[in-house]
Amino acid sequence: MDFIAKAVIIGLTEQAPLVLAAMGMALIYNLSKVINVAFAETITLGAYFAQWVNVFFGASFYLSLAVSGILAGALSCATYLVVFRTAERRGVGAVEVIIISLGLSVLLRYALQFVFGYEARFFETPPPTFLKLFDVGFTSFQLTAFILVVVLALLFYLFVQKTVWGRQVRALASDADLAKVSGINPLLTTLVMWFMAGAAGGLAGAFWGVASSAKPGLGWDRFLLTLLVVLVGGTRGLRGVILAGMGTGVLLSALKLEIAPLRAEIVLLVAFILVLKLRGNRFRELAKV
Amino acid sequence: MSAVWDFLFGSPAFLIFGTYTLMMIVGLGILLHLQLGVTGIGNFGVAGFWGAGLYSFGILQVHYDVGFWLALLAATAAGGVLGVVTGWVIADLDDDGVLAATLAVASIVFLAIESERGITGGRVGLGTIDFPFDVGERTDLAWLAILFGVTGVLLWYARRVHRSPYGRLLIATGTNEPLARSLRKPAKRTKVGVMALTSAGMGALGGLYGPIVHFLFPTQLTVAITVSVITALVLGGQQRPLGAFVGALLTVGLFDIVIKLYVPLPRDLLEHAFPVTKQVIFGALLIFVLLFRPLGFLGRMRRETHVKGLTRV
Amino acid sequence: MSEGNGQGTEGGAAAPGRAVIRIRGLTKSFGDQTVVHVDDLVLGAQPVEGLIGPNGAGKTTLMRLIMRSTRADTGSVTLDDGASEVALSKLAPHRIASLGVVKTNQVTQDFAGLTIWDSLLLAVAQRRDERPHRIYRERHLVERYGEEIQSYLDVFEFSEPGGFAHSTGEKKLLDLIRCLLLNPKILLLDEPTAGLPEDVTAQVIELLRAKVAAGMSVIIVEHDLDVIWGFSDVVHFMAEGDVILEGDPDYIRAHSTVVEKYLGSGHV
Amino acid sequence: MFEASGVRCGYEDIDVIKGLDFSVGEEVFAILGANGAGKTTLLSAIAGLLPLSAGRIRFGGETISGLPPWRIAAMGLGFVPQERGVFGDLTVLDNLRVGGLVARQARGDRIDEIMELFPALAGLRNQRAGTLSGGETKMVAAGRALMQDAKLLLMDEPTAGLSPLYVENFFDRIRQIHETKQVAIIITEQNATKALEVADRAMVLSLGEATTITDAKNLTTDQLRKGYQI
Repeated sequence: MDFIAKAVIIGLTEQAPLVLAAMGMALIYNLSKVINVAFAETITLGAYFAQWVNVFFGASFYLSLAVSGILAGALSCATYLVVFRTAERRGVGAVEVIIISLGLSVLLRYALQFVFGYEARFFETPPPTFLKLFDVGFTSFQLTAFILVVVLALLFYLFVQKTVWGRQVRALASDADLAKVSGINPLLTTLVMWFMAGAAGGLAGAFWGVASSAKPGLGWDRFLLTLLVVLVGGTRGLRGVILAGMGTGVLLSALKLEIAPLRAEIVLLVAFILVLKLRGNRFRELAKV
Repeated sequence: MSAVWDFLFGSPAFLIFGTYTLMMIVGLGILLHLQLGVTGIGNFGVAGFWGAGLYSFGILQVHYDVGFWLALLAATAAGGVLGVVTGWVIADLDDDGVLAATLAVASIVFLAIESERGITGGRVGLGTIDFPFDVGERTDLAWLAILFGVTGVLLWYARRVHRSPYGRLLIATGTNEPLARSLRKPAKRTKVGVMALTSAGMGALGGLYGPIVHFLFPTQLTVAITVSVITALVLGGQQRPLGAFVGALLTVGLFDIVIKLYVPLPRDLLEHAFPVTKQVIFGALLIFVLLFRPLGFLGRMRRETHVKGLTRV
Repeated sequence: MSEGNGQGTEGGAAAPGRAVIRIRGLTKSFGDQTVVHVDDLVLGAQPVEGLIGPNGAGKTTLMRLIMRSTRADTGSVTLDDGASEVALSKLAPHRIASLGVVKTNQVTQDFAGLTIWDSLLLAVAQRRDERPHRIYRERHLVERYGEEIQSYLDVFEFSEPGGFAHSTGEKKLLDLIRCLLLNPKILLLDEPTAGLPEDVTAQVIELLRAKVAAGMSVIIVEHDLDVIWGFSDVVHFMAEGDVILEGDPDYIRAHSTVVEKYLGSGHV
Repeated sequence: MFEASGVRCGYEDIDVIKGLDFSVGEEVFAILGANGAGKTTLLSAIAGLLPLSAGRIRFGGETISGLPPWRIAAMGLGFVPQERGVFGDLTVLDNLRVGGLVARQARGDRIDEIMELFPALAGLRNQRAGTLSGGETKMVAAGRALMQDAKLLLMDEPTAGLSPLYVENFFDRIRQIHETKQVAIIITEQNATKALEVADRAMVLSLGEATTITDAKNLTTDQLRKGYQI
């Protein structure tokens, strides 16, 4: 019981941003059918944007969050318009689009160092108080961050599920042709969606960043896990992504309580690969021959 | 005349090391060409297969005093086994699944090396590894000649594959797997086979890299090497055996040899701005090439003339 | 279940030497919609068999179930050559093709990277030709099969036989030739002449007739019913996922059930 | 209100529709033909999903060929595709609301109207459309198109694969929609008898060409059999 409680608390507080990031990436994946490697950089830049607003303007962390979300969303839209839309219109193949997004990821990861410098950048936040639950220590800041992530994830979920725009996004993802003949303008809807996805990624980055620092590899280091959560949970919609994200966090912290952290990550990756392998078999019906 | 010689080979150690790297990228690029350009398997974990070979070789040489040939064989086998497992996993995954699985394989190799310090040395490193022979001052040049030879053999093989029924099977499997299956072709086995073969090659190249660096660190296996290989191949032309060679000259050759050694850049610039700029250019090249010239510098696979010629046999 | 047989057809027994496909209890549903529900059906007993029926009757799905490019929910498909019976419904698609059951495609399929000659050499190449170490095998392949391939290319006019297939029509013909090069025992044709000009359609049918005379069986789905009426020995009429009527073309053409299923009961 | 002249269209380089001229007024217009005749292709082209290789389509006095599908939809043309007529991931209510994006005023009233037209849907409001039965799916698909406040409704084989009892009922609804809502309807059908019961005029399509265009009641069995090649 104690073990489970520990695993859950550590897993959720440490990996809460993962859920937010995965929701953003899943939205792009479901609608544009694109695995966007450069989403890693949306996450990274989210951290940098928030850090910049926080330190340069002396704004509170919460205000920097809002600005960071908007900037990351705008960046996401820009990458869609400049790169992915062009690829779509030129009929570039699926593997090639992945490589293009890899190129974009590398480009952004290094270009941002020209702007923000080569060194890691730290946030200026008031010193936190330390709390304890079930023998697990965490800071008051981690707690607020966790609550904020939960609220944001919920808002994000409600936006997609309950609003007019969310409905258009889902309709377009469900069947693009039918959406078009129903009067949905695909470009506008797609842009709204890339903005939301970017904002989610940026906010996740800001939360990760404030927990350590904003550095160029921040998003890339977490990309693989985010991708696996999206691929495994994404087949069941946003709810699946949320569950897979939380499950991953808890599983990882449970493993880390038992075995060395690096080995825990290996076990987690192997588990994901096996799930992918088993899931792959179910998609063979799509063959057209 | 001797001024030219001095200019070119004034710092032979750097030039030789740069050329080693170049040859590695070309070799891995040719193998990736068989995976990506021919069979359509987007392998984003090149560093993992190569690293598995490198570390198998290193561990056997350092800890168990295994001879060069046996260690090289083990490196090849390590790449091959990893290739079989990866091939089995990705055989019926779509491109997104292949991306995730290959990235995960590379990540697992990296994590395993970092975590199993007892045999890999972890971040402290593993060494030293020496050349299997010693011909005095020119040993490194001799090793370079061997690398040239190996790369040449890989290139020759890739070109022959293009002209053989096997290559056709790979292209068919890559471009339309269900159709290939309907024509009696065992698509799954073909994919596992090509992954085994090419990954074994990557493992072998990893083994050959051991003596070059003498000391192994996990940081040698980051995604940077995968990105370099992909960039070189895509830029040169992913569908052509020579693509990786041309692309590597234009990227690694230009940046890591020509500019680094022969352009007098301030030290500060060379340390920070230069590598960053290089990566920015690599990323931009990947995007532009795939958007506007998807088949790279060399263009489309040459099939027409070759088959026409054959019909007259 | 067959409502009745027309003149001169026997449902079950295979003509000597002619392999047949036996289908038992085969069902396939998408969601709550049962697309195929065939209790007992033998295909290929006659040299040329047509498969027709109104929209959504399940013709294409039935063919894809036989080739296992789609999985059945229940039931079995076997290949019976008189001496032994092999369960196709347990084999991988490439094994089915190896046994001589081959299908052309309704939606045009091609290998983007392969020229016409490439594509045809691919079709004839055997497993042993395609091993990774056989990198000098090409010459053998061309010597062994070159003339056969050329003979097909002599029948149909391709704008650039040494290059890539350009139009949909060329790709469609290429698809057919690839299948014929596998020397199938039973060839399933899914709308082989859709989109082809009339003279080419005639060439296709003529070539198929020659192949049939040499022992190949043909099962054909075609929307141009004039092709069906003129080419088939037996016609299977499918509706609502099952073959409900079998008989020779004239019998089917005049049958009230067929008219009703196509036009509705008011026009029988 | 609707006019097609010299229409040719198809996939890649093959024209499935090989030159069609016809016009539709305030009526129910049936397009009949066997499979492969090109009925689905034609409707997709009218809805703007498929470019014409030749010819022109006018609707409500404006040329719509060449316009993107969402613009055509906004002009009051509703399309009910044969397959995949609903958003499977969305609930029934959300499907209807998506249809209501075009004409937002009085959307709630129209949802009520549709629930009256298809009472079976009332209890299924919050069910995912992908889990519905074939007949219910068709109702949702038609309802979604009606939510667009369409002046012309294209229905592609709305009863294919459905049980006879349901077919009867659905054709009644089609007539009802036409009469109460003053919607012109183009309906494709293979089963001529049923379609001719509700249609004012009919066109028989055979391998991409019109063999007959006439008043529904004048269409003879011979004309049909010729078009269907039986």
